[in-house]
Amino acid sequence: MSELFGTQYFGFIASSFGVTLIVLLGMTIWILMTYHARRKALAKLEAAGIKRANKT
Amino acid sequence: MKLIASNISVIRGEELILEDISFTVSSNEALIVRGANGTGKSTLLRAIAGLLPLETGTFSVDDPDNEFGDSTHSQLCHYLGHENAMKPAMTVGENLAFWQEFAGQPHLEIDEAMEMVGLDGLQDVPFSHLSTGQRRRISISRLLISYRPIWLLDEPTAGLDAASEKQFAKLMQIHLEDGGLIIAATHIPLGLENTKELVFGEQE
Amino acid sequence: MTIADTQNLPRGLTALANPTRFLALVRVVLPVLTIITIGLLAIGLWLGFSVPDDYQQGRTVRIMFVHVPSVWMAMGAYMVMVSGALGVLVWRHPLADVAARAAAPLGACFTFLGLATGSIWGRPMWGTWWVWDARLTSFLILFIIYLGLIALWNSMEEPAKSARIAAVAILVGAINIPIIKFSVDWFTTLHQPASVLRTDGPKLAPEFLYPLLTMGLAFLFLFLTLHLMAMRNEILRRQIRTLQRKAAREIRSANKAST
Amino acid sequence: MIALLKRDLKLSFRSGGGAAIALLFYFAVVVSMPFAIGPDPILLSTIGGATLWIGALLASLLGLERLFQSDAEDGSLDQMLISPTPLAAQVFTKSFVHWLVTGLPLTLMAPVFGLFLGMSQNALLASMATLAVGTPAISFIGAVGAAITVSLSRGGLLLSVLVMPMCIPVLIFGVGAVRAAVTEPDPFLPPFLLVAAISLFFAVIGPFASALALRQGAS
Repeated sequence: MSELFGTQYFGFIASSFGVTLIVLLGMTIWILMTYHARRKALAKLEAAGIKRANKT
Repeated sequence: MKLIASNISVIRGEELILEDISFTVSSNEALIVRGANGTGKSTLLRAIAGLLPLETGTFSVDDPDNEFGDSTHSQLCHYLGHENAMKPAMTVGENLAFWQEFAGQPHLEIDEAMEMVGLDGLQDVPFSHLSTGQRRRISISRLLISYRPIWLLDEPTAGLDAASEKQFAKLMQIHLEDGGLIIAATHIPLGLENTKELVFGEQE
Repeated sequence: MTIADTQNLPRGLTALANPTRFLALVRVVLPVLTIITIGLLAIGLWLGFSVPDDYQQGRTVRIMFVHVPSVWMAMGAYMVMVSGALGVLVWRHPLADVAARAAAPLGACFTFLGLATGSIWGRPMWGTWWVWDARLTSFLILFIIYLGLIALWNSMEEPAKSARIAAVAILVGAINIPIIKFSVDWFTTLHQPASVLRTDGPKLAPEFLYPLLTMGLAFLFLFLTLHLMAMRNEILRRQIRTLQRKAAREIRSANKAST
Repeated sequence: MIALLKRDLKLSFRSGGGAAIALLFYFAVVVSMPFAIGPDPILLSTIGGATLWIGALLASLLGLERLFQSDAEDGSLDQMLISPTPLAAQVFTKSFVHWLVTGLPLTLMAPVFGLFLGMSQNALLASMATLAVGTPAISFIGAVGAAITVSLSRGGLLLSVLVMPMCIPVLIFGVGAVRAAVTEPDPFLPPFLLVAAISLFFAVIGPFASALALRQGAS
């Protein structure tokens, strides 16, 4: 592992793994965020829905 | 000849609009489909015409003397929708000539059909110059220039004045007497004798 | 698409037809998949970095451990979309469109990754960031196809009708991919022969193969995990839509009743 | 079907028809190229074939959006779906009319526009031949895109994005053939025949795929 750093190729390896990390992590976080946002919206709707059902 | 619908249900978008509808319409008979907007009148007509896939149920044609060979029920239908299916840039005569040649089974002559709807002489007028009532009557005349036993009429009298309404009722009566059958979705009574009713939406 | 018309489905798939049962299944399977993915990624990376340098490419060969799996998953995602499209058109399976629609963004991301890592890998060898070689070019076109399909889904309102139209678009895209591949190969003759995907088996020395295959599996499980989560999101989106429409209708009927 | 052919032909030359506009657009694209790249004939002639082809591709895409849109709006599409003639045959006719109205005129005018780009005799003949054989493919592939986007609001933009990747092989072999006709060692025939093959392939696949898309969109 040690001889990896300091070579002129290090930049390329780091950047390619970096890009992969950023994109994959970004995708995962994006999916999780939409998941929670939609759970909240669904809960709000269902709560409101239930109230409306009783009213009419 | 009879058109038999057995437990038809249709989904449009995500909603189940028609559920387990069954009826039979035989020659010389008209079925009037009534009901509030959005209860599925147009959906039923489009389903019969074959424009909508059926979730369950089938349409079948009982043709004892095998008058129409093996053509499927939708090929025996004329469908008159809300739109007039005419090209504004072309003249009335060109539009009707196209539809007569395209649909096959020519019935009345174009001039004769236009006379029946009281618009004789407008052959060379571009369709865009006509009023809404005239456009509707021309699209009605399309039903006359090629023969189909089943007429599916969606709000047929929309945009027609009283005189044209009576005139159209006469045409429908002739079609029924010729052994045809009609399924019409409408609010206004069409003034036809031998009719059956199918009411949507109010039963529950 | 009601559940009624799925009785002609293969046994297993029918069980999945009902969204709520599918969501329950996802809740059980997701943690397991996540652990496997993280485990495989760890092993793959560790193996990848402990392997000696390639005599030709030196250290940059390690980029292959990320580039090749991304390329595999880019194609795998499209395969999932094609089977989703067939599921919609042939079996009218209610979740097929959800699967296809959820796979598209993932496929686009993996294709982008394939392009990015490919051009970074090429930089030291060919001296430029972008080279018009066969594989990179065909993946660039695949990327455009993905974006086109995603734009198509976004511009359509009703999931039920748009499902079948999108399915046709996916299949037409699938028919074109071999033609595009062939024309791009003709157009470019620069790229080194694909070292792993050769018909006579991988040309790579075995010690490179194990990390590569592990990383490949890791990416596969990553795709499966994210795909299930994306499908869950899509189902939630549709449930929200239905509730909103129901709420609107109730208000309409409430107004009518009160006027 | 013949009736459909005659009607659509008549319509294309009436007001609002696509014929003249596509040709004018093609002329604009080709003429603007020298202003962008400069009048140097050597440079222009090398990219002549490419300009003619990209112009033809864009001009064809222009006319495709309205292919089914106008029928959908005035209700003719419903009648087409009901009629006994198979929908795929009707789509074939409409795509053929689109080619007659846009693809063919572009091909015939290509040599004239080629003069602006300083192209040699061989290059002009080659581009005319490849365009004659390649533009049908664009019409047939484009018909699929038009059928898919007919029920969408801003279908036109999406049509180009969806159809562009599918047209790239035609572009590659088309321009490749033109370049091969000019540079001695490269054979002209293989890319030319490949373009023809793609056209024939999409002449069959296109109508069926479009018919399937139209039928799904109707409900």
